[in-house]
Amino acid sequence: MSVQATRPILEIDCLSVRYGSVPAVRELSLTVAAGEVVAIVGPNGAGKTTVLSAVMRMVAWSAGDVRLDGESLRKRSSDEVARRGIALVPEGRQIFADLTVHENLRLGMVARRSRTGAAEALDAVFEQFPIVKTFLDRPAGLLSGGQQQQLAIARAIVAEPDVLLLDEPSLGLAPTVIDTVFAALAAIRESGRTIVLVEQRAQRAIAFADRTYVLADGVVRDRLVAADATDAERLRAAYFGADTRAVAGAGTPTGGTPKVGTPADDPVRR
Amino acid sequence: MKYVQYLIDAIALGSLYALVALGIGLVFGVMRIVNLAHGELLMAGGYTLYETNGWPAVLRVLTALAVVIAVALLMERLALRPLRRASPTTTLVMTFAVSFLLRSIAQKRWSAQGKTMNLFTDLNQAFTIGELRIKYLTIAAVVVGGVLLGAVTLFLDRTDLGLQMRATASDERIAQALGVRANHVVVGAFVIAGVLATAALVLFAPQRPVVTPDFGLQIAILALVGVVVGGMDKPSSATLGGFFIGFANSMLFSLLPKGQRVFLDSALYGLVIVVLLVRPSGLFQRETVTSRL
Amino acid sequence: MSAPETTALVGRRPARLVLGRHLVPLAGPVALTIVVGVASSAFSDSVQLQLHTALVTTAMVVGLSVFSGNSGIVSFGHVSFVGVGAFAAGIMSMPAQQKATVFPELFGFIRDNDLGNVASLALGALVGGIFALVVGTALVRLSGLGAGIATFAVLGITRNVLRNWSGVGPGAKAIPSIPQTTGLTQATVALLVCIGVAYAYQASRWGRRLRASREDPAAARGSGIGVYKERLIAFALSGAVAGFAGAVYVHLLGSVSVDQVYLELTFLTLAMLVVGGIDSLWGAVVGGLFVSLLNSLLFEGEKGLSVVGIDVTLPASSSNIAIAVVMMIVILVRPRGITGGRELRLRALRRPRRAEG
Amino acid sequence: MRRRALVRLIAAVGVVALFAAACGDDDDDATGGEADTSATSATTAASGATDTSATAAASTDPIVIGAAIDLTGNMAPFDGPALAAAQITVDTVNAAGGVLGRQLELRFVDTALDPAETKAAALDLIQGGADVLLTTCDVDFATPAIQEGISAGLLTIAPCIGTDQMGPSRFGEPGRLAFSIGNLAQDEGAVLAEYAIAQGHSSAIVVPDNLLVYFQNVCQAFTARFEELGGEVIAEEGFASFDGSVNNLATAVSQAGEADVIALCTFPPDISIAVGGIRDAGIDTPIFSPWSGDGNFWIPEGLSDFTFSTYASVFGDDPSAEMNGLIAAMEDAGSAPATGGFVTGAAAIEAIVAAIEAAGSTDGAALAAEFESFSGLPTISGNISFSPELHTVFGREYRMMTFQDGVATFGELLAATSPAVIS
Repeated sequence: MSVQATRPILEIDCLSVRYGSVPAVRELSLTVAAGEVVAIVGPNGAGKTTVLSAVMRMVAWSAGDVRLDGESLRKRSSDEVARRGIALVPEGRQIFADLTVHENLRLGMVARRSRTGAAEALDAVFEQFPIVKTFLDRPAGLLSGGQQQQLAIARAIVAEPDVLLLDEPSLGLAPTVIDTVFAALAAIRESGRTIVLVEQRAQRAIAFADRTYVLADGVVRDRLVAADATDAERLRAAYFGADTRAVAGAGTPTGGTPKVGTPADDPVRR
Repeated sequence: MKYVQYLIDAIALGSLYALVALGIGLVFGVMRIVNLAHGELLMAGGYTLYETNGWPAVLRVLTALAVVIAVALLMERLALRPLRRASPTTTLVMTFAVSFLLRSIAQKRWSAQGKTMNLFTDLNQAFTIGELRIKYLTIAAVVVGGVLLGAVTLFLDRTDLGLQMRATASDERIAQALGVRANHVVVGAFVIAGVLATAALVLFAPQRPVVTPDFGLQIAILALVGVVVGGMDKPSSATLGGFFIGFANSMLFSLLPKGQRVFLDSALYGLVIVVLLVRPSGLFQRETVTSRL
Repeated sequence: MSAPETTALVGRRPARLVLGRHLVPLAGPVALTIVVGVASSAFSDSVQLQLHTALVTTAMVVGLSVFSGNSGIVSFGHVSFVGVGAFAAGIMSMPAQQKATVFPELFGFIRDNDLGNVASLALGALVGGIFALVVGTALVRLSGLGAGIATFAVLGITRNVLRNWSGVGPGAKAIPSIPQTTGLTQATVALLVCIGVAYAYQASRWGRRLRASREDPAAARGSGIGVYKERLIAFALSGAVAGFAGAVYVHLLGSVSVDQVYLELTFLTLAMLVVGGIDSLWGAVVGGLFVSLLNSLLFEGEKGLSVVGIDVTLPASSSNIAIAVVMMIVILVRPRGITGGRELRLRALRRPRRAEG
Repeated sequence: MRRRALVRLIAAVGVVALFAAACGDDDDDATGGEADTSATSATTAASGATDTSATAAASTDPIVIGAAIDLTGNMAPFDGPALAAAQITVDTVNAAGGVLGRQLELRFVDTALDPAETKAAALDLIQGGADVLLTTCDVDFATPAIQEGISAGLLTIAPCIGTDQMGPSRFGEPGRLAFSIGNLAQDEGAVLAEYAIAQGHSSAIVVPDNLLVYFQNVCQAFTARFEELGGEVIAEEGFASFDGSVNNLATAVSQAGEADVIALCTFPPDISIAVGGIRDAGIDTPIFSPWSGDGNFWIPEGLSDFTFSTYASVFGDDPSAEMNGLIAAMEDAGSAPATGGFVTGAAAIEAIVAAIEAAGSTDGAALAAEFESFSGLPTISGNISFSPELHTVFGREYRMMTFQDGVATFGELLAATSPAVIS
C-alpha cells in the first residue's frame, strides 16, 4: 500500500472554516490517494467533523480549496459534490427515521452516476448488510443503533462513490457492533473505494487506516501510519498536547512539548 | 335535520379550506417556509379567470393554472430561493412582502372594486334529499379535495421526487449531501402548491364569484391558522387542520345564538387557542413530533 | 468626530468600557430619534405628521421587540396590545359629554368619565401590560409558530370584541374628538421612553436570562432559569410598551377605529422589525424609522405629482408597489436586517465615520 | 468585517439620503406650491384684467376645493367616480364664469385609506389654502380628515356618506361644519320599506351586515318603517362581511321561514355570495337592497327579483337627460361610473356653489348655515335638504332599480315620506 505511487483523488488545500468568528479549521492541507484509507483522529472540537462537512460543502469555506480528481469543489453545492462521487456517512447516522429502510436506500441512489447497475449495487449491499434486507419495509427509526449505522453505510455505498467519508461510525455502539462495522469497512476497502474515516477511537482507526492525521484545534498536529497504533506514547503526546493547549487557550499550536500527565486510563479510548 | 344541514354546509367549507391548507402545508413541509403569499396565487388565478371571461371554461382553467404556477415559480425563484438559509421569520416577512406586492399590483391594475369570475356557476345548483339541500359544489369540493389529497399522498409516497421531498422536509442538509437537488424539490413543491391553489380557486369561484385584491388573503390567513392547528409537519395533518378551521367556522356560525353571531371570530379564535394549548404540536399530529420551527 | 478625538476616546479604556456597554448602544437609537424629531419641525404640517407617525410606529416596533427580540418568538398578536392601549386611551380621553351621544351604550364608568393626557397615556400602558400579562399567562408556554398563531388568535378576538361589544368598544365607529396632544415633543419623548425601557430590560438580569434561554433553552433550564417566568415578564412588559405606543398614537391622529389596529399594522410592524434586524433594539429603531420614512417619502412623491396637476386620471397608488419592492430588496440583501441584528457598538460606530471623512 | 462596515455605511448614507430627499421634496413642495399659486394668480389677474381691477387679487383667486379621498384602497370605487363627477361639474361652473366672479379649483390628495395619510392629506390641502374640504365616503375612514377640516373652520363635505354621523351627532359642536350629500340611511331604509309595501309585500326577513354602521342603520330603518306600515318582520339574520359568516347565510335564511321580501343590507364582494347563495338555495323571494347593492360588476348570472335604490341608473336608462349627459361626460373622461354614487360628487359641487353664492363668502360657518337652511335645493342628484340636526340628505328621490334575468332596469322615482326613526 504505497502512498506515493497512486494518484491523489482528494486534495484539501489550505482549507479554513470558521463558525462566526470562531475558527474551526485553520489552513488545513491533506491529500488522499485513490484506494487509500485515511483516518483523521483528534479530541473533541478538533475540527474533524468540520473537515468532512466542508468537503461535502455543507459548511462554507472561509479560505482554501478542496479538489476531487484535480477539480475544485469551490463552485459546487453539496448535492453536486455527492453526485460527483463523494458520499458521507454522517455523525450520528442521520438516517431518515420516518422513512423506511428501503426509502433510505433509494435516497442513497440519488447520487449514483451511472443509470445502470442500481439493482446490482442494492444486491451487493444486501449481501454485505443482511440486516438491511431483513427490515427493508420497516421505518428506519425503529432499528437499533448498530443497525442504523449499517443502514447509513449502506445508503452511502449504494451510490457507488469514489470516496466514502465516515464520521464517527463507532460512536455510541457496543464493542461487538463496532467489530461488525469495521468488518464492513474492511470489505468496502477491498472493493477499492477510497475511505476517509473520522474517529475519536483513535487506536482502532489508526490500525485500520493506511495513514492517519491527528487533528487538534483545527490544524494537523501529527501524521501517523498504521504501525504507530501501538505507540501509545506518541498518541498520548498528540492528544494531550492538543488538550492542554485547548484548555490554556494558547495561540497557534507549533507542536511544542506536550505536557504528559499520568492518565488514569488509556487516553485514546477514553 | 337542521343540524345535518349545518353539517353539510360545514363540510363544504371545510373541504375548500383543506385544499388551500394542503398547498400551504406542502410548501412548509418541504421548505420550512410559511407562505403568506399563497392566497395571492388564488387571487392571480381569479384575475386570470376574469380576464378570460368568454373563453371555453376548460381553457380558462388551464390558463389560470399556467398563470398561477408561473407566479408561484417566480415567487420562489426571485424572493425565496435567495433566502434558503435565512431564518423562518425573515422568510415569513418576505412572503408577506410578496403578498403585499401582488395585492398592490392587483389594486393598481384592477382597482379595489371586485371583478366577476363567472366560472362553473352551475355548480351552485343544489339537489335535495328530503329537507336537505346539497350543492353540487359541495360534492365537487369533497371529491376534488379527496382526489387531490390522495394524489399528493401517492406522489409523495411513490415517486422519487416525492421521496426526495419528504427527505428534504425531514433534513434538508442530509438530503442534499445524498445528492438531492434542493431546487428540483422546491420547484416541485411550488408547482404542486400552484395546482392546489388553482383547484381551490376553481372551487371557490362559483361561490365567491367576485375577485378583489384581498380575495386570497382572508382565505390564506384562515387556512394558515388551520394548518398550524392541525399540525404543520405533515401534509395530511395540515390538510385536516384546514378542513377543521373551515368546518369550525361554518359550524360555529350555525350554532351560535342569532344575536351572538357577530362573535363568530371570537368563538373561532378562542377554539384555536384552546386547541393550541391542549395540543401544541397539532390536533392531528402524533404528540411525539414537535414543530421544528 | 475627527480622527484624533476618536483615538483619544478609544485610548481611555475605562471610559470606552462604560461607553461601550451602555452609552453607545443607547446613543444610536436616542440620537436617531432626536434627529428625526427635531428635523421634523422644519417641514410642512403634513410631513411633520408623517415623521411623528414614524416615531410612534417605531415605538410600537420597540414594544414588539421587547418580547420577540429577546425571546426569539415571533408574536403576530402584538398589535392587540397596541389596540387595547389605543382604545383605552382614546375612549377615556374623548370628552364625556360627546361620548354620551356617540357611544351611549358604553358602560357608565367608561362613558361618563374622561382623563387628561398623561393619565390616558399611563392608562394605555397599564391596560396593554395587564392584558398582555393575562394573555401571556396562558400563551407563553407555547413556542414556535404555534405561539405566533395563538397570539394572532388573541388579535382576532380583541378586534372582534371591540367591534361588537358596545359596552366596551366603539363598534364599527371610529372614536372621534380625541385631543391631539402628540406632537413633536410627545412623539419624541414617547419613543425615547420606550427605547429606555426596552434597553433597561435588555440589560437587566431578566433580559439577559431570557436571551440565554433563547440561545439554548435546555441549558438555560439546567442553570435554573424559568423560561416561562422570563417570557411572561417580557411579554407583559412589551404589552405595556405597545399599549403606551398605542395611546400615543391615538393622540397623534385624534381618532381611531378598530380596523386601524389589525392586520395591516401587524404585518407592517413585523416587517419593520425584520427589516431593521430582529435581534436588537437598534434594529427595531432603525427598521421602524427606515420603513416609515420610506413610506412617507414615496407617498409624498405621489402627492407631489398630484398637487401640480389636477388630472384625475393621473396614475396614483404606485407607492405601495415601490415600498414592497424596496422591502424585498432590503431583505434579500440583508436577511438579518439592516443592522444585522446587532446593537450599535463603538467599533462599528467609528468605522463608517472614518470612511465618510 | 470590511463588508459589514460597508453595509453599515450604505445604511447610514441611505438614512441620510432619505432625509435629504425628504428635504428636497419639501423644498419642491414649498417653492413649487408658491410658484404655482403665483402663476395662477398671475394668469387670473391677466385674464381678469378686462373686467376687474388688478388690486382685487384676493377676490379673484380661485376658490380651492380640496379633496382628501381614497384613490387606491377599498373606498376608491366610490371616491374615484365622485371625484371625477365633481371635476366635470367644476369645469362646467368655471366655463359659466365661476362663483362670485372667482374660478373653482379642485385639488385632491390620495389617502390610500391610511389614517395617518388621511390626516396628512387634509393638512396638506388646508395648508395649501383649501376653502372647502371633501372627504372619503365613509365617516369612520374619513374621521382624521374631517377633524382637521372642521377644526380649521372649513366647510367639510363627504359626497356619499349614508349615516347621520356626518355632523354634530359624531363630532359635537365643531361638527356643524360637516355635511354629507349621501342619502340618510334612515331615509333610504324607509323608502325601501315603502316600496316593498306598495308592491304588496307584507312579511320580510331582514339581513343586516354588521360591518358598517350604514348597513345596520338601513336595515333598522327598513324594519321600523315596514312595521309602521303594517308589515311583519319575521326574522333578522345578521352576519358580517369578511368573517366568512356569509357562507352560512343561505341556510340561515332558508330556515328562517317564508317571507315576501328579503331586505339585504351589505356590499360587494360578500353581497354576491349572499345573493348567489340565497338564490341557489332555491329561495326566489324578492331581495331589496340599498345603494350599496348597486352596480353590475358583482351580479350573479341571470339574477332576478333583485331591487335596489340608488342615485342614478348607470345602466343607460336613467330618466334624467342631464344625468345621462353627466354619465356620458364621465365616460368621455375615461371614468365610467360603476354605481350611481358618483352623482353625489357633482351634487356636492353644486351645493357648495349654491352656498357660496348665498353667503357671499367661503367662510366655513357661513356656508354651514346656508347648508342647514337648504330645503329642496335642486341638484343633479335631485332635491336635497338638510336641517340643523341632520347633516345628511333626506327626502331625495331614489331611482328604484330591479334586476330581472341579469338585466337591471329603472322602475320608478320614489322619495320616502319621512326618514324612519330608529333607536
